[in-house]
Amino acid sequence: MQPNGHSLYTPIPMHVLHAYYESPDRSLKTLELSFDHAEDSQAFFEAFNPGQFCLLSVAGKGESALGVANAAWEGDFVRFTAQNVGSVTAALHKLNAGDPVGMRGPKGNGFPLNDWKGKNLVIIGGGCAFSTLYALTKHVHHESHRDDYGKLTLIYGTRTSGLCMYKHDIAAWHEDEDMEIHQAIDIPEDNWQYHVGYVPDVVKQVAPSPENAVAIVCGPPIMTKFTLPALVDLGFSPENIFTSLEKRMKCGVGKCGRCNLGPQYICKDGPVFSLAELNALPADL
Amino acid sequence: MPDKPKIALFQCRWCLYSPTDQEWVDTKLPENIHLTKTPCTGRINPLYMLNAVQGGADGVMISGCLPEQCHFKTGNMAARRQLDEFNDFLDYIGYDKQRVRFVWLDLQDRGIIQKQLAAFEQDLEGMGPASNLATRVKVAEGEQNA
Amino acid sequence: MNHILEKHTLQDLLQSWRQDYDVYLPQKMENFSHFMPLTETSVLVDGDPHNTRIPPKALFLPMNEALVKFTRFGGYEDAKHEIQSRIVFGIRPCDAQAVQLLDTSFIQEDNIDPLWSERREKTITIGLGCHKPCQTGFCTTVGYGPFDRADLDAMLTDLGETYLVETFSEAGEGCFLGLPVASEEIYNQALDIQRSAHDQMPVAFETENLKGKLEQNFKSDYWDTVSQSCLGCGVCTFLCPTCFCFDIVDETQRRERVRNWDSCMFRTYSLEASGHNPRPSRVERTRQRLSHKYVYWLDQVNQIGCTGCGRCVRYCPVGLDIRAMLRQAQTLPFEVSHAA
Amino acid sequence: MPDIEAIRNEAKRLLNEGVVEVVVAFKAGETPLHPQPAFFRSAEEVDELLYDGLCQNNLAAFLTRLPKQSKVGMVVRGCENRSVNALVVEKQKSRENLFLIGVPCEGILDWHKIVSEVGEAVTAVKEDGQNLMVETRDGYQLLERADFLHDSCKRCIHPNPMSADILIGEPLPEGDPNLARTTVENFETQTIEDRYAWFQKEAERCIRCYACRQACPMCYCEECFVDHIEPRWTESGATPAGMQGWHIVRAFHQTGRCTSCGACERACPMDIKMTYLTEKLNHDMRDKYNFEAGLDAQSQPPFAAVTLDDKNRFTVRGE
Repeated sequence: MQPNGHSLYTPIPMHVLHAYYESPDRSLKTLELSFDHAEDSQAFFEAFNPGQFCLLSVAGKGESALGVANAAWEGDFVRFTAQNVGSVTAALHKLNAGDPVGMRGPKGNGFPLNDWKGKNLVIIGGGCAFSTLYALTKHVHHESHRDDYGKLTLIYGTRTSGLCMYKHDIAAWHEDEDMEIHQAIDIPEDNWQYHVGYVPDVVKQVAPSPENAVAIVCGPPIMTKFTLPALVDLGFSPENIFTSLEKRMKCGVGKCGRCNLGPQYICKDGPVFSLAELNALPADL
Repeated sequence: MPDKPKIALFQCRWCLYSPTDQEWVDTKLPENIHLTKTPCTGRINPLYMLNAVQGGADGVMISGCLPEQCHFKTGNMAARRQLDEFNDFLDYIGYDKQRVRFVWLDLQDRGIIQKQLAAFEQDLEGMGPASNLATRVKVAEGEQNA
Repeated sequence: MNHILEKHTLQDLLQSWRQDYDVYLPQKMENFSHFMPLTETSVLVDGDPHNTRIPPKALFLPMNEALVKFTRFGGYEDAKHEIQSRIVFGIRPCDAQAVQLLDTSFIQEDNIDPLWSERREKTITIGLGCHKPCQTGFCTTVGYGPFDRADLDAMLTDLGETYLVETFSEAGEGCFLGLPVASEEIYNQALDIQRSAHDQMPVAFETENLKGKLEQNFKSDYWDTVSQSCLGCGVCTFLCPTCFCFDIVDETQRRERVRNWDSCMFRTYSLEASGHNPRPSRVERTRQRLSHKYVYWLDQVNQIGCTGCGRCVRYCPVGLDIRAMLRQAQTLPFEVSHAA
Repeated sequence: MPDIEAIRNEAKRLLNEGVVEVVVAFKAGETPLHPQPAFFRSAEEVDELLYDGLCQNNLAAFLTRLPKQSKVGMVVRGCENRSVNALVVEKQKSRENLFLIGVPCEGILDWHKIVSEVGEAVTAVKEDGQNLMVETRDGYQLLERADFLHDSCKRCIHPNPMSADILIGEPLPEGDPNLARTTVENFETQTIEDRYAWFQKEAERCIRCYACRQACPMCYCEECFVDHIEPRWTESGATPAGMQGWHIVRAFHQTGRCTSCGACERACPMDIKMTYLTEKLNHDMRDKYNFEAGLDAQSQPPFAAVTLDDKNRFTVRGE
């Protein structure tokens, strides 16, 4: 049962508040959704923790798991950024402000923020998987939480400068002295003033200090695969490296079986795992 | 008045050039006829036919260009082989052959499609509604409006 | 309480239950038995050494059922299902055990599948022990048995002309009210039958260290060997009483979101929208299937997720036999130090 | 029964001489009723090779699962040889990369029938000409082999491999084509309602495990029509529309390609009859286009070609 008394599988009704493209090639679209019922909103924010995901549903097309890309303090809405890859995300891309959409969530464990208190955070993101890290950064960076954490380092790589998401905030963070931000693109471009290269290389170059720090990695599998060893080389212990995983999901509540990684279900026990936990699980990704 | 038979009409758009026919198809098509315009009869996958049959069509009409007049050279001939066999096959498992009709039209054939549809409708009325293979669960009318 | 049920009165008893319950019992369908609702003319398949071909999980998790209905203006509502009080009669102990195992997945604290749990609550299960265990079953090997009571409400033991009825719950007792109480002698006779059935079952493979061996050899050639003649169909998983995977699909024309049984042996099961598939071939899929049953279930609830019903063995189109596969797994290298 | 030793020797020779990388055949399964398809990659393993009437799979189904360029040896019966030919026609495998060890087939035994006759505790099955000696825990039983043949094998027309590289055993007489014909024609004499009732009854047992598809050598599509999400061609679950849609389209996709091996029916865990569907299509292909799939490795299936003079129900301007 969900807090609103509906079955586990019934989405809560939402409407699109804002819908806009993140990238000039229109492959990334951000949807900001508002709740139809205030009690749904309350239940959502009571349970919400950055790093969690929701299942967005378009009637007749299906459901798709997307990471929540906003912090609770931002207001009474939920933000998602979808890349146009499959049939559901294609349908999501067709939505405009005012259109109805269903949502189930928040699902999953989210980032263990309480355990990270007092530590330096190294946030490493790649491509459109940056969305939950954006939520995390927003959360941590907010004045009411900022004092709980130490130094904030952000490394964000995309294929091109256009594919960089949340450009206004990223630009603001570049100005912000409170935060160290390293942005990278894969292919050199004119007028690009930051790093050029793949994220694992940028991580090696930046070499964040493992001293009292946790690293959070979220990106495409190939990036994660090379970034995790790079961090281990820098001296991060596996307990202090976190990553968020993704697999095909249907139910989102650990029943339909397909997102398992060994005995753990990514939808229910994940999606955030530490490298130490991952090392103990079979490599079934 | 009993419902008129539901007809699924698959029509190659290359042989609907006669303006009167086009106008009739676009504006005056009776409600019991569900038209699907296809780029060629060769584009009609047997699955389209199955979809119509399972969805409760009392009859299926397929109309395309005359032999050797296909815009894509042999699309209509390929369709002929497949759909004819599919029709036989559906008949074998319970969907009457007579409920499927194939017509070839010329670009100049004005009004033929209307005449054919009328004749087909009459024949179908004689046969009564098709129940075999119409298995797809339909949302009840009332429920849809709720 | 133990009762005696004369076989010739069984039909009357079943019919009497129909007043208050929907009664399901294995009946003949083509040349196998299948759980179907009882009618006036239904006959229990007697003497079929086999289990029903489709496991009784289908009574609790139907092959296809609606979860959500789409309403007109882009809204969603729970699909309504009328769930009647039911008696499932003649469920075999392995299947009953399997249903109980599935509870651990469907009924978790604050994460309860509403349809499964409602069906479970409203169902009285009456088991029928296997006095002549089937050839392909291996329930004793995996720690269960031909007369395991699991969470059955009552269980029958075939004594020839009569059944001994053991009731384990109030609901079970309620079904057999008024039947004569079995004497100590008859009860002992039944126990003998139960014991001898248990002893008849050979040990199909050793389970000691099996979990560790499968775990440690996650990247072994073993999986290539055992999966190479696999066709990649869903027979083993669909007929498995403990396989519960399902797919959620939108049926546009029915304006419903439905769930269908799904199988880890299918390509599309884990295929992601990007085109990446974590389990791209039958090797990984076979590994997932075996590991789930013999490793992951143990990690999750400390029970083997296979009740040894033998359906996958019997109906595999290529004669792949899980018993042989696991016997072969026992020959894999194993380091004890890792197990700790 | 062909000489198993001769098959083994040939397989050994192929592997030893490096003619092929792998020999696809059968080996003994856990029980005598269920031999398993097996892949022999070295001559030592070949001693396990087995061939008997209970080998129920169509080995050609594994052809498209092996690397396309690999050199494959295969023990083939008549139906498997036809399937191989049909796959060669569809360019799924080049004939040069294949070495076929042909075995004339006396028909595949239906283990369901044996089990329902003698019970499950079968310890050995011996075939001797027309006799079948089934050994159970309780003793022996002598059965008539012909009574236990699989239905599709009873009406088999071509039991001999037609294009094998080597034939082991004496060719058997060809089957009677009328038998296959009469199966279809008998079904067609029923009323349309009876035909639908039969189809409905068979299809409604389907659990959509797709064993029929996976067992079929011709079902090699990377993505089957039922796996499509957009468009979703048919209902996805075990609903009447879904089950019937699956059976209709699965069969229809075999038009002019089905080699009547019956592997689909043997693989079905729910004992659904389905060869009556493909037989109808094969029958029509024979009647209309004089075509039988897999008789040689060149002829294209009828749906791959068009002619102007097809006989059919298309009417010009409705006349």
